[in-house]
Amino acid sequence: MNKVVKNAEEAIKDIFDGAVMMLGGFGLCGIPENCIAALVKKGTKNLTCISNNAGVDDFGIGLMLQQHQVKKMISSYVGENAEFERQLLSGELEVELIPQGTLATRCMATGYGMPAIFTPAGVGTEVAEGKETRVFNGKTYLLEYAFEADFAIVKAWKGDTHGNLIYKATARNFNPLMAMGGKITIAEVEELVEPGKLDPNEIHTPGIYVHRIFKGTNYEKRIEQKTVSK
Amino acid sequence: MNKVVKNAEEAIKDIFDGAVMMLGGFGLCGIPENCIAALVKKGTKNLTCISNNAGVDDFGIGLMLQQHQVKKMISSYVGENAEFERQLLSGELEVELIPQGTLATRCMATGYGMPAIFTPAGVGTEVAEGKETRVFNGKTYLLEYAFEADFAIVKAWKGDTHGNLIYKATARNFNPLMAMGGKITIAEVEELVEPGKLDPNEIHTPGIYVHRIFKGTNYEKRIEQKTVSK
Amino acid sequence: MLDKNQIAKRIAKELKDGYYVNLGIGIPTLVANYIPEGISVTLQSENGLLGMGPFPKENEVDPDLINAGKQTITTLPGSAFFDSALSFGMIRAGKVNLTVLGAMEVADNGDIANWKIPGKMVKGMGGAMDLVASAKNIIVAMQHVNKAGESKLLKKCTLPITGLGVVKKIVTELGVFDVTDDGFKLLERAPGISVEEIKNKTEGRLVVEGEIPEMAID
Amino acid sequence: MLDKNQIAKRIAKELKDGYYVNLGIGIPTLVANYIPEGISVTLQSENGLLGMGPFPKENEVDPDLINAGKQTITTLPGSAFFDSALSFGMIRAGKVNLTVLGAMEVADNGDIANWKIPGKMVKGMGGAMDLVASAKNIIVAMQHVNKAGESKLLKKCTLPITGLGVVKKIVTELGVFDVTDDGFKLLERAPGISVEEIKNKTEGRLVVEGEIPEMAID
Repeated sequence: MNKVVKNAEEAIKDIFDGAVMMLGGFGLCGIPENCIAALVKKGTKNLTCISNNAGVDDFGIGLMLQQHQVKKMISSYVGENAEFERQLLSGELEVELIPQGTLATRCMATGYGMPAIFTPAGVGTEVAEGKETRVFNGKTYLLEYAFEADFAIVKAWKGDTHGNLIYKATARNFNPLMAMGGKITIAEVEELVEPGKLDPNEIHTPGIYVHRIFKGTNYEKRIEQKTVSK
Repeated sequence: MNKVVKNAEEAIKDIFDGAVMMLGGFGLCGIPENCIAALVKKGTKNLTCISNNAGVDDFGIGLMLQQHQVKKMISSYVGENAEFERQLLSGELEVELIPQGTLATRCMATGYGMPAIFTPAGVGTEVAEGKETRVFNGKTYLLEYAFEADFAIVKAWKGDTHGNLIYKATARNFNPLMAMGGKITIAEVEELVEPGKLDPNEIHTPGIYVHRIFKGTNYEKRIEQKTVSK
Repeated sequence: MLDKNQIAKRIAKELKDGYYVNLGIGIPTLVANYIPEGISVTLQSENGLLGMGPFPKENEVDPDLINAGKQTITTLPGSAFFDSALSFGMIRAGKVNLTVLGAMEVADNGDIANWKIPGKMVKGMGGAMDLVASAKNIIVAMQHVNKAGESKLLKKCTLPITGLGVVKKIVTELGVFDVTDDGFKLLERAPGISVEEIKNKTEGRLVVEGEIPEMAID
Repeated sequence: MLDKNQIAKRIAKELKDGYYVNLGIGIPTLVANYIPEGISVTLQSENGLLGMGPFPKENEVDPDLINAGKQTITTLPGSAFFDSALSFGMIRAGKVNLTVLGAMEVADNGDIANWKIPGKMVKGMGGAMDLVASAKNIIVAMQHVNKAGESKLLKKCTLPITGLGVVKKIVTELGVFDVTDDGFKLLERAPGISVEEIKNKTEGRLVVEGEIPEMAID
C-alpha cells in the first residue's frame, strides 16, 4: 500500500519512448517540475504530451521541447514558446489544439469511466471537423472521447503515502483531472506525510487514482506574469 | 450577494405543487431535515423527488410520503418504508428505479452542463428498456440524460453567506451533485459563517451553484443501522 | 460444506496486497474479517469512502459516517471522502480491483441476477448494477442452492438480470468456480463434498478437469 | 470616441448585483475597475477560482495563485478554488451570468472569430470556444475597425470561427450594439460620433431606429 518512490528518476523510470502522457498544470502554475527535469535527463523520445500549455522556452515542457523529446502536443494554448513555433513550422512537432474545457473534461471522463462526453465547445468551428454532433434540447453538442494516457504526471501540494492528494489554490487546475486519467499516475508533492495526517474531508484526489508518489525538491515555481498592485 | 434566508420556511416558500426536486442524502445520512419538515408543514403536493432513498416511515422523505405529498420517487433503493410500499402497490405513488451511480452522474451532468452521459450500468437489464445503447471499445453503454430539477435541496456541514459549502464525512454523498443540479438550489447548513471563514481550498460546492442558504436547527441525524464494536 | 465465515475466508485468499475492494452486504462484508496477514487492502464504500475502518465504539458513533449498508463505521489513517459520482466514477474507471457481492442466481456465462424477485416488493438495485457493469473482477459469494433446493448456478438466469457476463468467480458452500467460456469450472471442493454432489447441484454447464483438490481450511 | 477604459466602463454598466462574471484578457479585464457602486459581482477565472481579487502587493505574490491570463492575483473573502473541469462545468451549465471578451470579428448574426489568423502562428483557443459556446450572455469589447481601417462588424466572419451565433452585445469605441435577428442594432453613440460614421464603419447589417442617444460619460 506504500506508494512512495525515492525521487523523480525512480518515478518515471519506465516511461518509454512513444508514451502518451498527461502533464498537470496551467501555464507554469502547478506543473510537475521534478518529473519534467527527470524526463529531460532520461532523454525519453517521441512523447505525446496532453497538457493545457507547452511551457515557455526554458521552463516546463519547453525544456523537453528543447531536447526534441516531444512528438505531439495536445493543448488548448501554446502561446509563449519560440522553440515550439520553430519545431511546429519545420514539421518536427505535431500539435492538436483543443478547447480548454474539452481538454479538462476529456481527462475527467477517463477517471469517471465515461468513454465520451458531449460539449457545445467548438461547434461550427474547425475543431468540429470530422466529429459527430448531436442536438439536445435544441442545442448542438460535439461528441468528444475520453483520453487514453499511459502515464499521468501531476503536482500536488500535500500528499500521503497512500497517494491521497491536496492541491494549493489555482495550482489545482488540471492536476486532479489528469491524476484520475492515467493508467499509471505519478504524483510529486511539496509535503509528503504519513496516512492520517491529511483530513479525509479535504482530499482532492483519493489515493486510489495514484500509483507512485514522492516528495519533490527545489521547486522554482516560476511566474509567467508577475503583476502587482501598489 | 448575500444568499442568506431566515429559515427553512422562507427557503422553500416558492416550491410549488408538482415541482421536481432533488434531495440530498444517502439513507438518513446528510438529508435536509429542516427543509423536509418545512415542506411537510407547507403541504406542497404532487412532488417528484429525485433522491437516492425514500427515507423511513417516520423520518426523511417518509414524512412527506405520510402526508401524500409525493407523486413520484426517482431513487436507487427504496427498501425500508412500509408506507412507501403501501402507496406504491395502491398505485398512488410512482417509482422509477435507477442504478445509484447513474443517479449520481445524471445529477452531476446537469451541474457540468452535459446533456447526457454514457454508463455501462444496467446494460442488458430492464433498466435499459427503451434506452439508446452505444458500443465504445467493445463495451456497451447506455445513454442517460441529465436531470432537470426545479429545486435542489441539500444539507451541508458548513457554509458561508456566498453559498460556499463543505460537507462532513459520508454525509457528502449526493449533496454536492444535487447542489449543482437545481435551477434553484437551497442549502441548509449546521454552521453558517461569514465569507472568508472557510478556506477556499476546502470548499466542496462553490457558491455559484447555491441560491439560498440558512442555518438549520435541531438536527436529529437519526441512525438507521447503529453498529458498534466492543 | 462451508459456513458463511468459511466462504468469506476463502474469498479473502483472493486478495492481493494493495487491492482496493468493494464488499457487498451479507457474506461479502465478512471478508473484511479474514484479510490475510501481510496483505494490505483498502475497502471502498460506494456512498463515498475509501479506507473503511471497523465499527465504532459506542462513544465514537457518528451519524455522518456510515457505509453503503447504512451501518455506522469508522475511518482509518489515509481514508478519503468523496461524493457519490466520483465514487461510482472510480468504480466505472476500473480503479477498484475486486468487488465481492451476493447473488440470487448466476448463469454459466457470467450473467448475474441479484436485485429483484418478480411478485415481491422491489427495493431497488442500489449500486449493484453499477458495480457489476464496471468492476474489473467480480467474485460472487452465495449459497449453491436456494431454499427450495434448486441450483442457483444456472444455464440461464430466470430472475431479472443485474448484469450480463460479468461474474468471474463464485464461492459457494460447496466449492470454488471460475466462470469460463465453457461454463462453471470447478477449482476446489469444500471439505467432504464430492464432485458428484456438486454436479447434482449445478444446473449450468460444469467443467471438471482432472483431480479437483479439496480446499484447505485453517 | 471611447478609449479602452471608457469601453470597459460602459460594459461595467451592464453588471447586475449578484452576477458571476468571466472577463477575458485585454479590455474585458479593465471592466473589473469600474464595477458600479452598490453592485456586488463575483469574478470567475476559468483556471479554477471564483472570487478573484486585485493584483497582490509585492510581498503577497504567490506563484500558485494566478488568473487565466497567468497574472498573479489574490482571493477575496468567500473565494473558492476548483479544478478546470468544474470550472468549465459551471460555465457550460450557465451559472456564469456574463462573459466579456475581445474579438477580431463579429458577424451580424452573432458569430465570433477571436482565436486564429490564417498564416500567423496559432497560439490556440484556450477557453474561448468553451466560453462562447456556453455563456448565457456574451458581450464583446473591441475596436470597431482593424488597423487597416476595415470594419470588424461584418456580414460574415472571414477569420476562423470561435463560435456560432453567440454574441449578444458589442461595445466599441464608436457605440453600443445589440445583436438582433435583423443585425447590429445601434443602441448608443460614443460622444461626438455620428450615426453616419458608424454606418460607414459597419460592414454588417446595421439597424438604426429613431434617435440614437449619445452615451453619458462620467
